[in-house]
Amino acid sequence: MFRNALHYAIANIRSNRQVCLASIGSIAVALSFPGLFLFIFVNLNSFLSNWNREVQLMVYLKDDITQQQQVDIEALLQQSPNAEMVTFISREDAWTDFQTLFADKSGLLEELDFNPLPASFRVHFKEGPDRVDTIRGAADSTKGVPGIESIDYGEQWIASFETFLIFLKIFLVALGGILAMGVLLIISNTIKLSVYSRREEIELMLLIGANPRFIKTPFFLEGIFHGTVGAIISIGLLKLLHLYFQFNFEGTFGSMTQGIEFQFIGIFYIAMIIGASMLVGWLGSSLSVNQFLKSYQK
Amino acid sequence: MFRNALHYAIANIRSNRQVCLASIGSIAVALSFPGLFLFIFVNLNSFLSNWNREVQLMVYLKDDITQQQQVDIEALLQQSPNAEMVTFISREDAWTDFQTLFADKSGLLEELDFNPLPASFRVHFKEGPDRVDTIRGAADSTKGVPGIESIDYGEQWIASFETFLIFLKIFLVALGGILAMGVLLIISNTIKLSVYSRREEIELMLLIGANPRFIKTPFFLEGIFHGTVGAIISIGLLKLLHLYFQFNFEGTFGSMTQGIEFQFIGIFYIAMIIGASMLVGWLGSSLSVNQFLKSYQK
Amino acid sequence: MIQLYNVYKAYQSSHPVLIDISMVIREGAFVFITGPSGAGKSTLLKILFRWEKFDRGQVLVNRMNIGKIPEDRLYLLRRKIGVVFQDYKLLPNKTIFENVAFALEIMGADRKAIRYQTWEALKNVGLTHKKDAYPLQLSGGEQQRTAIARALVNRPKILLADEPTGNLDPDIASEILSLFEAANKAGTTIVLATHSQDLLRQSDHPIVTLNQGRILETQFTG
Amino acid sequence: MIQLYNVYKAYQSSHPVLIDISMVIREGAFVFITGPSGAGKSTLLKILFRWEKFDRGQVLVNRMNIGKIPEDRLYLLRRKIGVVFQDYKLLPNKTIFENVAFALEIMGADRKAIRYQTWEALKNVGLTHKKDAYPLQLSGGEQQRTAIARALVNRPKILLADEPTGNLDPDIASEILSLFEAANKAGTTIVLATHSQDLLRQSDHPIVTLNQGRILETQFTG
Ligand SMILES: Nc1ncnc2c1ncn2[C@@H]1O[C@H](COP(=O)(O)OP(=O)(O)OP(=O)(O)O)[C@@H](O)[C@H]1O
Ligand SMILES: Nc1ncnc2c1ncn2[C@@H]1O[C@H](COP(=O)(O)OP(=O)(O)OP(=O)(O)O)[C@@H](O)[C@H]1O
Ligand SMILES: [Mg+2]
Ligand SMILES: [Mg+2]
Repeated sequence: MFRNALHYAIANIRSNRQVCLASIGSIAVALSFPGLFLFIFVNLNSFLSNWNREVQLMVYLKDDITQQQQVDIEALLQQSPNAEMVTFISREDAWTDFQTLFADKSGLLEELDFNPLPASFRVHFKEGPDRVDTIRGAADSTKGVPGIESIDYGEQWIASFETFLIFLKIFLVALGGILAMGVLLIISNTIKLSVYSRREEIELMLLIGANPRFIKTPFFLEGIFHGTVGAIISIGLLKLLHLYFQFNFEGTFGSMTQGIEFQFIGIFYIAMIIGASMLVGWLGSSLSVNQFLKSYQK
Repeated sequence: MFRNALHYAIANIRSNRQVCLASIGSIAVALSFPGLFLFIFVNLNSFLSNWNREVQLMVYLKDDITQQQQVDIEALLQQSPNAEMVTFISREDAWTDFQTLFADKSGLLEELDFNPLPASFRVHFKEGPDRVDTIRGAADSTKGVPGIESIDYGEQWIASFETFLIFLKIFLVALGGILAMGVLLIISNTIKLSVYSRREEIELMLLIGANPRFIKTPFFLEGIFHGTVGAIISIGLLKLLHLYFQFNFEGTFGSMTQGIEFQFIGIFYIAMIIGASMLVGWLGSSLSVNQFLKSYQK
Repeated sequence: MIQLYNVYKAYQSSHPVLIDISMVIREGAFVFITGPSGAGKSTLLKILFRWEKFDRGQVLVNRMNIGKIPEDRLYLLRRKIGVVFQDYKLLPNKTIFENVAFALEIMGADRKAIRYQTWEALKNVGLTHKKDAYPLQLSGGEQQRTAIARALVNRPKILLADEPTGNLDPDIASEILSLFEAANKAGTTIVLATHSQDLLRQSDHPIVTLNQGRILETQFTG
Repeated sequence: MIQLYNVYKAYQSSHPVLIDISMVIREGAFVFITGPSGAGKSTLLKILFRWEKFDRGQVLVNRMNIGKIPEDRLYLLRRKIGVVFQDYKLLPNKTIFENVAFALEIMGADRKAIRYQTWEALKNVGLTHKKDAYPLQLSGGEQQRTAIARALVNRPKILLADEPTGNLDPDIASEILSLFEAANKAGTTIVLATHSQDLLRQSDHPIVTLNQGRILETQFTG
């Protein structure tokens, strides 16, 4: 029976080409929206994690620190989980860096003929989803160790950034949810219209004694087909957009985007889009056909 | 004839309620995408212009400046176009500010017992679209005036920010264009399907001698109606989203979003959405009906 | 009123449906067209309101050379002609009343006139009690009568009726026939295609018999 | 085969269409149903394949009490029954061949059998030369014959034919009638609703006349 239904579904797609094309077109376009959204999301994420990577822990040392204290501190820092690299910056290095950084503000500090800066350890942490938490933890556990003057990891900046991230995530999830719902609605509406344009056929099948399951199957198959082809087209469009961005914008925005690569949505998301649209195609057609069949039960 | 067509269009909408609802639903949802996009765009813009407002011109003065030079410089600055307020910051004020700012880095600078900072003028500029250019202009024209040590308006930061803005604008315009095209496609497809489901009627009208213009008019009206109602619903949805954001997120993200208000898209954009969707409704139905009528010309 | 000269029509070039048909139907005439299934009766009627084109020949309807009417003025021809379609062509989501009124609406008639004339037309075919029903809620014969009412409602100069009594019982069929006779008396030129021997027997109008694309014979009875 | 006991049916409670109809049609019988337009002939047929429900009474078809068949097993009843619909119900975007084959496809028949039986059915109604045409490219009579072919293609136990010759000329009508006779000889029970006096006159089968919802008379001719 399934082969029969498949055969029949193919025949149907052929003989309703107009409706089929319109339906696939709408689905493809509708799916491009969440696709685009995912694309932006993925890239924004990698963009933000680039920034995030800059966060590091600075441990400033007292000027009167003993050799032993310094060794202890270095050991302690090296033991903190996920610490990747601990660099010692002597007072002299700090001063040189400082002067280089403010070289263009000539005269601002030229009168200083002694070095006001302390020595420090700079700790790099491995990347990871809770990198910031790790850094915070390391900072807390180092606090109060003798020989440490102060600790800095841009608490304020991190706090702002984290609230921003929370905000952004809520926003994106909400947006994604709305998008998804909207797209589902469009797709199921489109399929409803396409089922509606075939009401004669459904009626006839009922009249001449087709098994309701036989009536439904080709519509399901068609819904799934429309969904799948629509999804594939939308991913194709997205890939085109990606290539366009790659060729035109990558690395051309100076320091701001230096080293930034536009990433394509992962295989997981692609599978999700195709899967979801198959599902919607199936559900959409199944609901419409069932509703239709119900309307004939007197 | 127009009244007749209107009457007829209303009758049609009534008797094809299913198709009409599906069509309006799809249009409303489809239009919500660019609507949402505009919403994000508008708010991002106001967010960025908030940041932008922080840019100001600092003119650092030589320590050996004469009274006359200082007065001249102040006058010059006050004359620069769009300058709103010129504040003099004495060496003492600067030092106090500096110490306050770095109070938490206790010990970092405590050994300094003299003031290394210069006096300066801080110039605030009025808001405006080319505020940054104005500042740049003012900076250039002040350069080299005797008594000025150096000028700072965050060139680097501005440069980054500007490339970022250009990037963002290209991105948003591209995205908006794609969105708009996609939405047009969905809407015109939806209308095509709804015209298609009425092919019998169009045929009959041709058969019994309806003026082609008379055949088209109700479809145009219906297309416009679908477009308008769809647009109004989508704007309503957007307004709901806006209210939701206002009640839930406004001002709760600490310093980052303090003072930020979510703005609703302006009346201009609303008019644009409604206008565009009326136009698309009209064009979509007009194209479909014309194509249909053509197919009957033998 | 209606003149055909050597009209030739083939849907597929190998199988002509009408071969050099010539015929003159005067204003006010009432002509029956008969012939076996597939003889070309419907095609002939379709040509008369330019629903189908023809390949060769000349056709004049209501003083218009219908081969030469531009596409966008065809409707002017068609609204002079009432047609009872063989398959009725009623709109399923309009009521019977709306279906009949439709033929007036598309001509931009006045609302009151529409109501009055539609009611009259429905009364003539005996369907006023079904005016708010939808076509699918009617019996075959009732649908056919609706189609007849719609064709007559705007008092066309020409009536083309394609098998208008196929689904009607003999009594109602002769009622409908007398309706046509009355319209004919009032000046409407009528061309009626039918298989029904009953119908042909009942009237004394000329009968044109088509067969294999040609006029087999023209009978003047009565 | 078919038994009706006091079947009552009203679409609107004020206007009953069938009032206490009782009838027994044995296996292998051939019964004509006639009566004026709107008498309830189509409704009666629609009840027999449970397209319409009835309000009171009992109906047995093919040993099934059709008032009691659950909705999801109705199709088992319907595929034992071939129906020629008064309005044909051909699918416009399938060819004639596909339309006829459709009745076999939905039963999941073998591909080869479908091709053979469809061809035979088309041959019987004389339409093999039109097999690749679409319904709208056929004359009224050709469409009707397609509908007949579809109803007969799967050799149903029961054939319900609703005005199957309304658009056929007398010659083809009697050909179709003999087709039905042949099917009847082969064991198919036939119920045929018609107005056509010609058709009624041609055969010697019992004739049930409906009027205003009741059986007016049952005639046994021949
Ligand atoms: N649109 C079409 N395309 C191709 N062939 C067509 C078309 N319309 C009709 N035909 C063919 O032309 C022939 C004549 O058709 P027509 O409808 O004129 O016959 P008719 O005399 O009205 O028959 P009936 O009495 O059965 O209605 C038929 O064989 C039919 O198949
Ligand atoms: N679905 C329906 N809803 C309401 N009324 C209906 C419906 N179907 C039929 N009727 C009414 O029931 C009556 C009988 O209809 P039916 O179709 O059985 O008549 P019929 O004998 O087949 O007539 P005909 O010879 O004209 O086809 C008619 O008056 C019709 O209007
Ligand atoms: Mg015909
Ligand atoms: Mg009937």
